[in-house]
Amino acid sequence: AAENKDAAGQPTGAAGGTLTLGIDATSAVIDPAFYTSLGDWMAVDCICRGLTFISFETNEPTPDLAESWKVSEDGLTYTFALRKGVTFHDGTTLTSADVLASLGRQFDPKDKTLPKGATRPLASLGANVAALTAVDEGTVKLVLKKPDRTVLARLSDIGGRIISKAALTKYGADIGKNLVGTGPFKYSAATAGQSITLESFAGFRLGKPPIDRLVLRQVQDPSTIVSSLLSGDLSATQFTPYSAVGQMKQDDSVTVQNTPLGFDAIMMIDARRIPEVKVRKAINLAIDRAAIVAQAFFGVAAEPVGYAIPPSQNGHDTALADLSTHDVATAKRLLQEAGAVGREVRLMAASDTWHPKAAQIIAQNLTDIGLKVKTDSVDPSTYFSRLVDKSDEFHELMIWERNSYIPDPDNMVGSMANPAGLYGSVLSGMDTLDGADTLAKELFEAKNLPDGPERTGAYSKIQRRWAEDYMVLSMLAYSTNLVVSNAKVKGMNVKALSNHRCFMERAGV
Amino acid sequence: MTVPLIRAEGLRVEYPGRSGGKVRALRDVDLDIFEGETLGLVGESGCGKSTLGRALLRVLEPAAGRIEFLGLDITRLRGRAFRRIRADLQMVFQDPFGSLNPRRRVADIVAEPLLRARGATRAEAAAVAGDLLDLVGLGGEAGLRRPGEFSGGQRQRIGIARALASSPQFVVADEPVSALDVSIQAQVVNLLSDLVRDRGLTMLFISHDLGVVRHIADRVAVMYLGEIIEIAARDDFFAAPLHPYSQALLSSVPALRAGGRRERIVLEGDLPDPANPPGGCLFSTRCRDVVERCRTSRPELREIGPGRSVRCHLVKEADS
Amino acid sequence: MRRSRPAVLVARRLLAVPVVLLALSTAVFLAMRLLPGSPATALSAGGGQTLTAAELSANQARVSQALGLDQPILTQYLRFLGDLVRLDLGSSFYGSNSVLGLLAGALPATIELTLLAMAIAVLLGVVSGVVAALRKGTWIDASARTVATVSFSLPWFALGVLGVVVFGVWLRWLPVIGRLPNALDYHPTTNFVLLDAILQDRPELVLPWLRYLILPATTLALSMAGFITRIVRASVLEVLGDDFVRTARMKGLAEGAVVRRHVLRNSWLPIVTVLGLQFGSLLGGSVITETVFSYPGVGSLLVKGVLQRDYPVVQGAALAIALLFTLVNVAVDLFYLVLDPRLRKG
Amino acid sequence: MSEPAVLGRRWRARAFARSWPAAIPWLVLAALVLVALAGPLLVSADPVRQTNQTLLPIGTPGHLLGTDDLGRDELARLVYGARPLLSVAFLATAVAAVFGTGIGLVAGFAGGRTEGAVMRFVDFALAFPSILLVILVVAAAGPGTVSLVSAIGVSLAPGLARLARALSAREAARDYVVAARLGGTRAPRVMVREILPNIAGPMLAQVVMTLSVAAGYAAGLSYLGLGIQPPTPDWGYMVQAGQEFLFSAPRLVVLPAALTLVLVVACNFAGDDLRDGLV
Amino acid sequence: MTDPVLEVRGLRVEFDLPGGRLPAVAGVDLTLRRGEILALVGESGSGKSALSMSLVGLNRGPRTHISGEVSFGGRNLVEAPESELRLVRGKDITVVFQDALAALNPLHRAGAQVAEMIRTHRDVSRAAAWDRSVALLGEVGIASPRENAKAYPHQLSGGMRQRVMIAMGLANDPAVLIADEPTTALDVTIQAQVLGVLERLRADHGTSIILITHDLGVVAEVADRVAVMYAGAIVEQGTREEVLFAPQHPYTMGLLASVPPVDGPIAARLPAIPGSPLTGIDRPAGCAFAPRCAFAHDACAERPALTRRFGGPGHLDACVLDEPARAAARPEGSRS
Ligand SMILES: Nc1ncnc2c1ncn2[C@@H]1O[C@H](COP(=O)(O)OP(=O)(O)OP(=O)(O)O)[C@@H](O)[C@H]1O
Ligand SMILES: Nc1ncnc2c1ncn2[C@@H]1O[C@H](COP(=O)(O)OP(=O)(O)OP(=O)(O)O)[C@@H](O)[C@H]1O
Ligand SMILES: [Mg+2]
Ligand SMILES: [Mg+2]
Repeated sequence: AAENKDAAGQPTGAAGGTLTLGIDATSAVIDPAFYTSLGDWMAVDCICRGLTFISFETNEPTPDLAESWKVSEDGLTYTFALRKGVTFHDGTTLTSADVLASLGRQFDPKDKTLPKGATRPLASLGANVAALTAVDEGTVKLVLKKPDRTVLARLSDIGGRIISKAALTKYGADIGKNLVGTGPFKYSAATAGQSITLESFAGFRLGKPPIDRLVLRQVQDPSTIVSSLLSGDLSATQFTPYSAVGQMKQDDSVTVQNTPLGFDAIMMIDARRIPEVKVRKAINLAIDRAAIVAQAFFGVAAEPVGYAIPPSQNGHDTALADLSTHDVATAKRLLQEAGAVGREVRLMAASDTWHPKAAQIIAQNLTDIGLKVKTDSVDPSTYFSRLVDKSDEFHELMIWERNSYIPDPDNMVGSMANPAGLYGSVLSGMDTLDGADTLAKELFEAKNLPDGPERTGAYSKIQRRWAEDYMVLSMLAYSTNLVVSNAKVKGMNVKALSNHRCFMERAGV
Repeated sequence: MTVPLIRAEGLRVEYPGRSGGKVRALRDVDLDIFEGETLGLVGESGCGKSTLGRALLRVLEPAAGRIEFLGLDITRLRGRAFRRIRADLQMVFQDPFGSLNPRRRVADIVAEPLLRARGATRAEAAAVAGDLLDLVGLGGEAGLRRPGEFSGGQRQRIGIARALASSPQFVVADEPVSALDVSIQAQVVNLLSDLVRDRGLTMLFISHDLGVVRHIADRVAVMYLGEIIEIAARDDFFAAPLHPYSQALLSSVPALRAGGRRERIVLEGDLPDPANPPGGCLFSTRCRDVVERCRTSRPELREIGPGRSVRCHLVKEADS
Repeated sequence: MRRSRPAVLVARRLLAVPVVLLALSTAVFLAMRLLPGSPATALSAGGGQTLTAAELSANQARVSQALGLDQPILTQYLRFLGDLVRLDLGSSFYGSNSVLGLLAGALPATIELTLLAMAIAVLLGVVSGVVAALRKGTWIDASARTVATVSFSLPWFALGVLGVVVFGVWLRWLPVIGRLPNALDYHPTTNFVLLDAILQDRPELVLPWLRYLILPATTLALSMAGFITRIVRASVLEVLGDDFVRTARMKGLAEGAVVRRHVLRNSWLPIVTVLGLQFGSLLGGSVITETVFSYPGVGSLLVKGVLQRDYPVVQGAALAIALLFTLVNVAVDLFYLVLDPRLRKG
Repeated sequence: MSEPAVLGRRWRARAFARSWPAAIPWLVLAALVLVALAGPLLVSADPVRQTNQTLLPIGTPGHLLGTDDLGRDELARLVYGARPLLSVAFLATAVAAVFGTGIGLVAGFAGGRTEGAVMRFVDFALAFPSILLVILVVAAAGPGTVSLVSAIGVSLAPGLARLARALSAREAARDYVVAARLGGTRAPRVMVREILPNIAGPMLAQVVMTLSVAAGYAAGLSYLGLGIQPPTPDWGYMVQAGQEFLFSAPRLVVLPAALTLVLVVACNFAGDDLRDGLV
Repeated sequence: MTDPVLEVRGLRVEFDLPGGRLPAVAGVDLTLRRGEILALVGESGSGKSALSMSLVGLNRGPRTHISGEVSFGGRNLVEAPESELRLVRGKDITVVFQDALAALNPLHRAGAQVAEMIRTHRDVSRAAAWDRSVALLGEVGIASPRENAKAYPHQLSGGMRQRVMIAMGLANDPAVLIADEPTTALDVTIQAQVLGVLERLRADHGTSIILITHDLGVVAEVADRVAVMYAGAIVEQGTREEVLFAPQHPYTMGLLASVPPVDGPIAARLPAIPGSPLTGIDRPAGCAFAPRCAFAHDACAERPALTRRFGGPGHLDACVLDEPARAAARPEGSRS
């Protein structure tokens, strides 16, 4: 579709109307510093914008509230020039004070505007911040302790969104019920467990969005999602069950969006429980990924030819295809060499979406190479807790996934291959293996390389070592969150939506 | 006189009332029943006849008072000792349907007390049960069937056989014939009176039917609202009841007599609610002869002659 | 059945309410805390951040402390009880929505749903039950009983999903999610739509409201209707065998009058008791139905609370459901007093 | 739970299934139990073996009812899937019957305070949608036959206890019980030998109905993923897993759902029949 | 006192039971005269209620088969359609049932139940009907009728309830009142009160009363004529004096003898009739009492008709025994 990129705004869709998006849940608390559900953060997306912006149509951070920026030679000092004349929904004008307040509350755990239990997604960036200062009304300076090339990308993420300081002062920790930003939609109403209603903001920097109203409605039951898409009760959602893809494609009233494969379907292997690397490799080789793509994802996926970096991201390298091959003979041989034939392995998976199906296929694959498999399927809310509990009895093979919230290889490989990270330590116990600690240094270096073949090469090297020496993460597939929309809906940023980002300023119904 | 077989002193029974309070169904009853006699107990429905009968057997726990069996206080007896005594105290019930477990064979029903209370062996019990069924006129093979296959009168015979199984000394027969057809009643009354005589049983015979009581009882006790108001030897009582209530009761019985109808004493009103009894004499609300004193002071059960007691202020004058 | 005086009965019922609620909240409190998975973990890892293990545990510790989850269970329980006494149900772990506020939004929706379901079920059930009883032994009776038994056996989830597919997707007659269309711009006063339609003078609310309500309510009502049919039939048959019905016939009353004046009114007694008890199962059903229809009631609040391990919400919702149920049963007792003079002080 | 209908009278079973329509539910139940017990001997296909012949239609040679999305033989899955549901339903009902009857029997017989306390508790248990507590308990204890059976069983016991209490209180007031006491029979024996047989009929009818509720709960829980763990076939889970194919391969939902429904309905009709047989 | 109000000819009432057809009333002829009290006596299950209910079709139903003739006011009520019968019920012929607590609707006030009876057959206002029902309650001897009319049945005593039933029966000044064991559930003292009411009624209104009972004492007290039923048939019929004091049928004799009196000599043993009454479906072809009759012989294998034999002019019996045999059958205790 011809999409309007004109800042002055000639909307492509018909003006007016309500767009209803299906979301996973809402607690009616909409706050960049506080994660409650993906849906609530989609509302943050609509209400608040950050200094930088990644549209997911490209992966580059582009100027948003910051008109431009300068990075010092040593990569430690970032100076942002703020855009002039940007108004918040409450009528105030953007200044550096707003930026200091918005980012500052994320860096300071004692900030008075944080709600109880806030986790401050930008906190880890904050740990690396030496100083955040206002040079003047329109300029902000951020000084890091160590260089981090991903700062611009991370500032575009939810945690980096800018809130009106006036509103923060006024509402304090209740800001989540009164969020004021500069985004295309302003907060109207929200009811926990039901929906969030947003009104289009006439003073939006890029012009009033075509639709009058955006409703984010909680829909949990998969079959209800399907039927309400078909009945038109939902305009679009990225939570469409994969199994519905065939039916949706046949139905003229809805459009199945072709979105980039942005998430990794993975299986973590706990090296503490399965100590022989040969066994871990055998397991990796046993997996029939074609079956998983076809049967667990109904074709809405691809085999993971570039290991952990999906095709939609910089750094995707098909030279890594051999790390995810299906080779039963070798798998059997490795198992034999390790003397592990007939050993019992335990596999757990969440009980929603594709997970149980993949678990069943893998169980069969592992049985085929001579292992005994015990599976456990766990309700989604318990699953994460069990994943991070390394004493759990099923903590051997764990099916999981990782979305690219920020389209940078550091967000995928950087977090998963880091031995000190959650994946490297708690989930897989890779940090207990010889030489793994050096991966951290390599990742730091790769992170700070400029995008290009060199950076890609660095990440490929890291990934090959990660897989060949340790094999604690077996890639299952690349997939995407399946975005289906009503045929009448136009102009949505579906690529962002498939990454749970909600940029609806050009959408029309 | 000798020691009574059963003696009740100040026996009181209370039931939980509708509104949380207590309804006194037995008001401090004193009663002696002597070995070998049949005491007839009459009175209006709800006056406490069954309650008294059941309290004597300790099927109901009294709220106050004591019960003696051959001079032994059994009011608080429990466990093994009580079970032994209990075998001596048995009951024949009114309802020929509800008093026999429909799921058990008749022989088992009759043998049960022997097995449990007397500790007989199975074989012994079976033999005795067969004999008893013969004795009550059913024949030993009746034991193989279940109660549902018998008529009301036959069931009442089974009930009697069961009551006799443990060779008791004392039997309470609570309206044993009132649920039966007229033509069957006579059979059962005959059976009971034969057995009582042959086995030297002592019996408390509860009935509505004054004719039957007259036929079977040696002495008669009349109850009104939880109290005994008159006790007398049978012939004395039927010849001349002394209490005004007894008189009304007797005169109300429709009699099969040729010629004109009898002079009836028609009582006004009904039995008062036991939950709030009248003050003074409990009968004062319905009594023809009521005087002021009756409304204020409660009369005692007074012995006014050998073996004859009445609970009425006025009786002395009325009597002689 | 032993009868007690009505005032005593109702008073005893009402006195039992706090006891029942206390026991229930204790049970739910314990059950929730026995569930694997901690809300602190879920909150701490929120939003797919890049976390190190150390950061995760630091987050967990901080969140646990903020939510009071680091305290021993007994302390948590005592605090919960203390709050309960002050009618403070706490606030959701996810955002600080007060549970009372959440319930104020959800409870009216559930009451609307269950009452309409009850009404439909009673209508269907009573009519078919009475007809079946009056035509006992005929094919009408046989088919009414069969339909009732089948409908009574239908599991709610199956019925709900089927309703969504048929009416929402194939026929597209009815909306299948939510409570009101977004376009209506409904700003609740009482959150009872019918009441608000009057209070706010917005009659246009009523039709859409009914359209959204009818499918979930019918789903709930169908299985209940089967049950009621059976009860009503049994009850009417029992009353038909009562002696006073023969007396009514002896009076020369026409059959219609006999049924209306004597049979039906007397049949209500057992029916009403059973309805009161069944309300509990209706509330249970609403938990499932609300989830299937994304209907914003206490049931879906509860399910979401359980899934998110949002203890205060689960406790609050469970209490609300139990309270609703208990009150309905007290109402049944009162209704009994109206209906049955034998229970009045006499 | 139409107590009034049962309570009014004394029971005598005129046997069950006295006419051919009344025999149908019993035959169906017998057939289902037979399939659960002996079914695995009848089908040769492996119910968990995945193949790449996925979603074959009904009537495919070698796969009479086709295959599912993982290429497993649907007939074999249905046959093997009967066992978990039936065993959970039967065991849970047995637990409920034993506890419910026991508690109700004692309460009804003892009367007074015991009865009051027990019934207060039972009323409390009934005051809450039991499916919810079952879900909580199973979620807390983790899925598995033991936790399913005990959670469902315990949640269904109060309903049976109520009926048992009412029936046994009625029996306890009958004179044959007094007679047994007079005959020296001790209380436990009176309860078991005298009262129990007399309440067994109505209780049994209610137990058969309870079986249908237990089956409904068991199916519902595995539908929610709290039941038997895959890949072991189980009707409830098959419905849930098949729901993805509601439009493309409806049989994957319809067959297990219909079988569940048939089981539940058959239990209800059978219970009805038993109850009608009581005189 | 001689013109018949109600005439019953060859009435049969049969019930379909699982095992076959039960002849509850097996061919009964009966005449009820104006202003008389006719007592119908017999043991439980002998068909008294079945007979009386079928007079006004109250036991009509798919499993009941009623045949024969009940002529009342020139019509055969057995054949009359339900709509016609309704006009007779409660107006010309009314019934007072045994268990008044069960027979009164527990949810309606006593007065309202009487008033309903009035308004069913007369076009009067609610208030007028109420006033009349209060008056009727007074008439049957209920104290403070105005208050008690407002009471619900459970608030009244047994005797009062029975009087409410009687007041209801009287409400439309019926020609025939059928009282089905009106005193069986009552104590003797209360029974005496209720019987008094019935007698007064007959005297004041000239109502014909069929009094069903199994209490021979009651019969002796109030009945003018008596019919004795056994196993669905009338075995003896005559005036009170004739039947009670000069019984002709061995069954009547046995019955009378087996009731112990409250005065007179006390027998050592009660003369009892052996065996038990017939209630099952299987009935002997001949005399139903023969199996229990000590004097039964070959002739009893045929069913004897109810005709006058050795008694007075209106004294009928259904026994083939000759005079000496009857004399021998008369037990010692029997009063004659
Ligand atoms: N289980 C009970 N609970 C409460 N009250 C009772 C109970 N049993 C008897 N009563 C009351 O106690 C009083 C005496 O009852 P009881 O059964 O002893 O009378 P009765 O003389 O045997 O009467 P009947 O002749 O009708 O058998 C009555 O007022 C009755 O209502
Ligand atoms: N509706 C009915 N269906 C089947 N059998 C019936 C019905 N009504 C009465 N009977 C049977 O008919 C016979 C006569 O019954 P009926 O009620 O007339 O006896 P009765 O003389 O009035 O006895 P009672 O003195 O007990 O009232 C009995 O065996 C009874 O079981
Ligand atoms: Mg009694
Ligand atoms: Mg009768």
